[in-house]
Amino acid sequence: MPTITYRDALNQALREEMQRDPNVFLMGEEVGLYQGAYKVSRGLLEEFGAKRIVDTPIAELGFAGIGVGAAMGGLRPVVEFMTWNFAVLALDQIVNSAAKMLYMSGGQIPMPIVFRGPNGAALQLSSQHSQAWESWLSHIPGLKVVAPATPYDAKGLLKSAIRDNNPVVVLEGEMLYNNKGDVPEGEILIPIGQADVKREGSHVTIICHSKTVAIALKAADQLATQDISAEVIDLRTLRPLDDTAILRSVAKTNRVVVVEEGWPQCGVGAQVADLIQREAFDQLDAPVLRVTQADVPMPYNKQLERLAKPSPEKVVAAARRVLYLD
Amino acid sequence: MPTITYRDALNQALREEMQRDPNVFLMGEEVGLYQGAYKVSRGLLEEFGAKRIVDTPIAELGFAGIGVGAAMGGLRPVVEFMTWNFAVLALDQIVNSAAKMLYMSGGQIPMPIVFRGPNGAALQLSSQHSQAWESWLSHIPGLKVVAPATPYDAKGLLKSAIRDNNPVVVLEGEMLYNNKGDVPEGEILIPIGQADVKREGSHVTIICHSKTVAIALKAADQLATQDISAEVIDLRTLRPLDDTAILRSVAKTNRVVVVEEGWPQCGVGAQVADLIQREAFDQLDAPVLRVTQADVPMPYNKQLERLAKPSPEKVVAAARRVLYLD
Amino acid sequence: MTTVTAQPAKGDTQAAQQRRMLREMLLIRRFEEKAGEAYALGKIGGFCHLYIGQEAVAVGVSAALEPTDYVIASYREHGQALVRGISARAVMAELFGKSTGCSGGKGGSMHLFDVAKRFMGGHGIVGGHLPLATGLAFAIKYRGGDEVCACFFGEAAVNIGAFHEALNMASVWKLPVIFLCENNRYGMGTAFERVAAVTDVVEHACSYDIAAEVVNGMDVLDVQQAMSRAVQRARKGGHPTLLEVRTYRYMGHSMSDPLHGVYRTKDEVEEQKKKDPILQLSHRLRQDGAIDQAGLDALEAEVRAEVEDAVRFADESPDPAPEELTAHVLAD
Amino acid sequence: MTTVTAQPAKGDTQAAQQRRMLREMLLIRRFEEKAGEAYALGKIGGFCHLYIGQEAVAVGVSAALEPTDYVIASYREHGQALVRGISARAVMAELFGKSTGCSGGKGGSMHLFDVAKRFMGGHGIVGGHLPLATGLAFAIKYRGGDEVCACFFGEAAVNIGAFHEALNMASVWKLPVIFLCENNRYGMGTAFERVAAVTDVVEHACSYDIAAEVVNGMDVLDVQQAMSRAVQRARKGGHPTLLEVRTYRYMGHSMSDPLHGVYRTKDEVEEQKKKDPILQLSHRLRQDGAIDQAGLDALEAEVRAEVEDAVRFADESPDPAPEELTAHVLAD
Ligand SMILES: Cc1ncc(C[n+]2csc(CCOP(=O)(O)OP(=O)(O)O)c2C)c(N)n1
Ligand SMILES: Cc1ncc(C[n+]2csc(CCOP(=O)(O)OP(=O)(O)O)c2C)c(N)n1
Ligand SMILES: [Mg+2]
Ligand SMILES: [Mg+2]
Repeated sequence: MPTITYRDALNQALREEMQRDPNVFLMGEEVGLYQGAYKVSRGLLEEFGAKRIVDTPIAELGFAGIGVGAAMGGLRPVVEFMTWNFAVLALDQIVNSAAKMLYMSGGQIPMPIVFRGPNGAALQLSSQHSQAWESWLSHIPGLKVVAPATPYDAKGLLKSAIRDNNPVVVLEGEMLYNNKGDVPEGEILIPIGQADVKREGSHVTIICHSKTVAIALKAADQLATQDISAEVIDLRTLRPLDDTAILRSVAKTNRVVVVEEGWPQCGVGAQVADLIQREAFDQLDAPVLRVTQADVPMPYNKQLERLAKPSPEKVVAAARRVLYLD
Repeated sequence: MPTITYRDALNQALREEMQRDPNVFLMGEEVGLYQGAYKVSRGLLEEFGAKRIVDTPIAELGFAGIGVGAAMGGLRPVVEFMTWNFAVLALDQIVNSAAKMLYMSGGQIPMPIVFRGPNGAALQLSSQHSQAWESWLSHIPGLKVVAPATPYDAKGLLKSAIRDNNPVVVLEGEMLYNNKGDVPEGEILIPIGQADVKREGSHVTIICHSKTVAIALKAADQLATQDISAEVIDLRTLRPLDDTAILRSVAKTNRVVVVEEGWPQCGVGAQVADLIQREAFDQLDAPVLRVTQADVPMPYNKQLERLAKPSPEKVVAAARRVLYLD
Repeated sequence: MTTVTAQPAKGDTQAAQQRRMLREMLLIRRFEEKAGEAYALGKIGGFCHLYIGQEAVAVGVSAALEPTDYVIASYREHGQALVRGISARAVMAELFGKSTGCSGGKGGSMHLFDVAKRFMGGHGIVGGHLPLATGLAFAIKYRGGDEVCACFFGEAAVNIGAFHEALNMASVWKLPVIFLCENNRYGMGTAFERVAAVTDVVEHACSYDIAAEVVNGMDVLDVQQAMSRAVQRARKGGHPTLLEVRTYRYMGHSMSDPLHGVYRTKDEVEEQKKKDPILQLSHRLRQDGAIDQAGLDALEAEVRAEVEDAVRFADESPDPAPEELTAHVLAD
Repeated sequence: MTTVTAQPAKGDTQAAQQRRMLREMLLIRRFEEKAGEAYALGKIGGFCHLYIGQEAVAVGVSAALEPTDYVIASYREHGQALVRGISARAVMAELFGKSTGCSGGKGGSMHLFDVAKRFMGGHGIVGGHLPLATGLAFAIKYRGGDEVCACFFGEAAVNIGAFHEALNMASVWKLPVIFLCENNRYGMGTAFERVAAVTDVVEHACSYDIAAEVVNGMDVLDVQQAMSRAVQRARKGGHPTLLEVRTYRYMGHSMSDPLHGVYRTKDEVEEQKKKDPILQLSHRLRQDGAIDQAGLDALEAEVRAEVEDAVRFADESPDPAPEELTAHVLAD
């Protein structure tokens, strides 16, 4: 099975879907001539030409809206944000136009559009360039939100996103693009809305997504050396949440830690904790604990940034607490 | 004690603070000549002149940023959004400039600015004009967020917000402006960060804020007729949450319903449920239940809108469920 | 019930076409008056922005369009919807929030849609639909089509960023979109000159190297002609145009707002009404002998009947079923 | 360590002032070169956007300002920070993320701040600080002050909405702000003409009725003079100005990006370097007899020592204490 990077997995997904459907096109800053700020679109301009690989000005609100308009006109746009930090400027179009169009038109206008780009912190990009937006985006009915952690999931989810008739937000990660993983040749389509057990375990469930999957897996390794068997559930899709998969694991372990890159208040973990206490109240042997970014804007200094981010150590500590070991 | 409207309470707060401090000014669409889209600023142009009551173009991103810049320059701006629905265009300035400025400048630039306006649904304003933004806004470190429900709280919290040296979001409500309540003459300052017991009770706690306080109180009335004693906790401030007040009531009732105007996923109620299960795990006799807007864009039709919104009936039903009566 | 057709039938005489335009303007006027009444009776809720005074703009623009062309507008879009051929019944029923409305009762006054008529909405965030219009034009060009997209918005939208981002990209990519700025001088209670450094909206065309014209929006023929030129540029070469159509709204900003007040005088409103587009056209047609009083009366009666029928229809139509609450959040 | 002062001392001769400007440009150049080295060594992290090639802009602008005037800039702001009098030590320490940095190590390269020097940041969202600049000017006018605010940004920001909203309000309210567009032809790897319908940035001034000039950004004296005129307009009458300063960046967009590549040729870069602002000014000063080779060598040595001292200082400075993580989220 070929081992490729997360970047190349996304690139394959884009290429295959563009080959398959002439209505799919990619637009965003630097996606064409420059081959993508993070090279996700490498080679696509050469293959598909400037009609379908569209370099935009720096105008997130405008080009996101143009994407939505193009979808209203029957195309299937993939809108790349150089990073989701800049997409804050486009939220009106994502929320008020894309997510609400089908509903407020009484079902007349489907919205087959993908908004994608790296989300969350990379390394030392400081306060304005390190924000994790999944809590905001997954709050919105009318959107679907996926956050793949591996090359395989990235390819399968991006392909499904492009074929979906709804607006799908794809949260990638600068720190994920170089990660390698096995990706079988041929068609991969991962259904949106399905979590994935990234590691089986029996004592405690660690729920994670995107970059925090690697953190959870490292924590599980460390816990294993302490004879603690952790199950790692990768949500993969943040909207709609895979309640069933979450509850299945809770039923097995009765103890949960949720880890995410974003800030704590009203985060994804809050929703997961709410779900679990509501639907599995009697199965919980301990409160659900959460590991999040510190509740501060991201500092530039490397040491402070490390303190601010979730880490395997923090997850291990939380896991031990839900096991009443500390 | 004088009985005045929520609108007039806000108007008094603005007037008193502007009289008190010449650096306080108000800017926004229609705040001056038109006396405010919802007349909150009635009479202020006449009293303070066009220098301090500034009518802006329709340019939410721009004038919010100008407010932030003015705060950097030592003023204390009050930025009115005609409604928070339009503030989605200004989120970059609220989140990336206002909330992060003090931190990323290493503590050099305080940000004494208020962003205020009506939030959430009114009546039949349809999908794009009915959004409740408290979950998004309270997610952000560096902001404070208040959502007063009564004229008294509106006056006291807006005055505190204007005097605060941090960016404070004030969430008002079109459906609240006409509500009347007792507001004593003279200085009222309600500390930001303090919830308020709007009704004492012993069987179940209903946690609410803003427009849902009236819903909770009606539900409590209905529950009283069924011999159920409900305590109504008005959060008033959504960031920082008054964990102590919440936990105090949980310790008393052991059962909780959280009601909010916004959508369910990653809502304020998710955070409250997470807090309670985490900090009061052993005190809970039932899972925390939530009443929220239906997970759909707001429909225009009156009947559908009614179905979409939280209501006393829905709160009563949830309260009976946490009491295992249904 | 006959529905208004936006297009001059082939081989139509000029007089017949102008009579049709008169009928369309009259229909909008009477429709809006009824909508105002229905609002006062509580049959319409929410915000309701009437088009009275501005009828010549929608009618003149539409007369220059083909049925396959896209139209998109702001929340002040009843007139545009009607003139594009959505029936008065379907529009009125939408205002009433009924299941027979053109958006199934879920959109309301600000969100009228009819994809079959290529009427792409009613949008509520000022400036927000200008990028959508540009995107529709992008789709046209992408598919190699020869349609155009007409985008109506108020002058106050010129002050918001989306206007500029959209115009720039429309020009860089040579997209067949016509930006129709309905300059009625006021955004709510704010006169444009109080909030815009340059009050001639057309000036902005220079920054984007796109064609532009100032148009007399009280004269439907002027609008039609300018629009025809713009459509030609767009259809042939994919050249966008900015038309500044000078018009005037007679009513308050929405049904919740006063007719006049501090921001404009009653006299000003009355003065403007003298240039009424319907009066002007009927006067001209009478002078040209293209219509007589009896013809006018018949038109009036016909239009009134159509609007009354629409109200009756809306009144009698059912609300959407409760299941509609959760339908259409996501497509399959 | 002497710090660079941005202001010509009163009674300064013209030659002395120009020597000072030469020194400032040289300081920026050497500082940036060292920053590039430190980045390669991993001592600086994140994004780091060098100013090499554009030095004349910051220096010429600053020479026309008073110490009480505000300066605000994008993420490409090391030069502006230095020339406004933040010590090379404090800037380098900030790039190193140290507690002695001008933002306490929490801001980094993109977020340099020094309120005492009225240097109001380093901002990372393209276009985002133009409203902030306008707001600073609003505060000046509100207080009745006679300061001005100088706002640096790249040409690519002209395509984003915030630019337009800010210019419009600055003009409507007559605010003392000078918009300094550093047109270095590229936004990352995108040539301006590929994404802007009109490539003369000054054209936008017409839409907002504000003064404008095109300035040769490779000539520090040209910059200074144009800026002096703009400052005068702003200080006296609160008139905003848009200066389009044509300049060129020699390095890649940031330290993570290539110097050239598909988007521009090596030849183009080399051609531009022939107009180097430092070369030009030192040549002129030599011709005028205002400096000789020995003087130049001394300047070079002085500046190199200053930069090396800054690196040493930054290197030896401590990281912020762990408690800093949660400090300054909220003010008291
Ligand atoms: C971004 C945004 N801000 C504010 C509003 C509230 N609002 C609705 S219409 C309007 C005035 C718009 O005026 P104009 O664009 O001239 O159109 P007109 O109503 O005159 O047709 C305002 C302020 C809004 N809908 N969207
Ligand atoms: C809103 C936004 N979109 C995208 C980016 C990513 N980005 C950073 S700098 C840049 C190019 C800016 O070019 P220009 O304004 O010409 O300034 P220069 O870098 O040439 O000084 C881009 C696309 C950003 N920071 N903000
Ligand atoms: Mg108008
Ligand atoms: Mg540039």
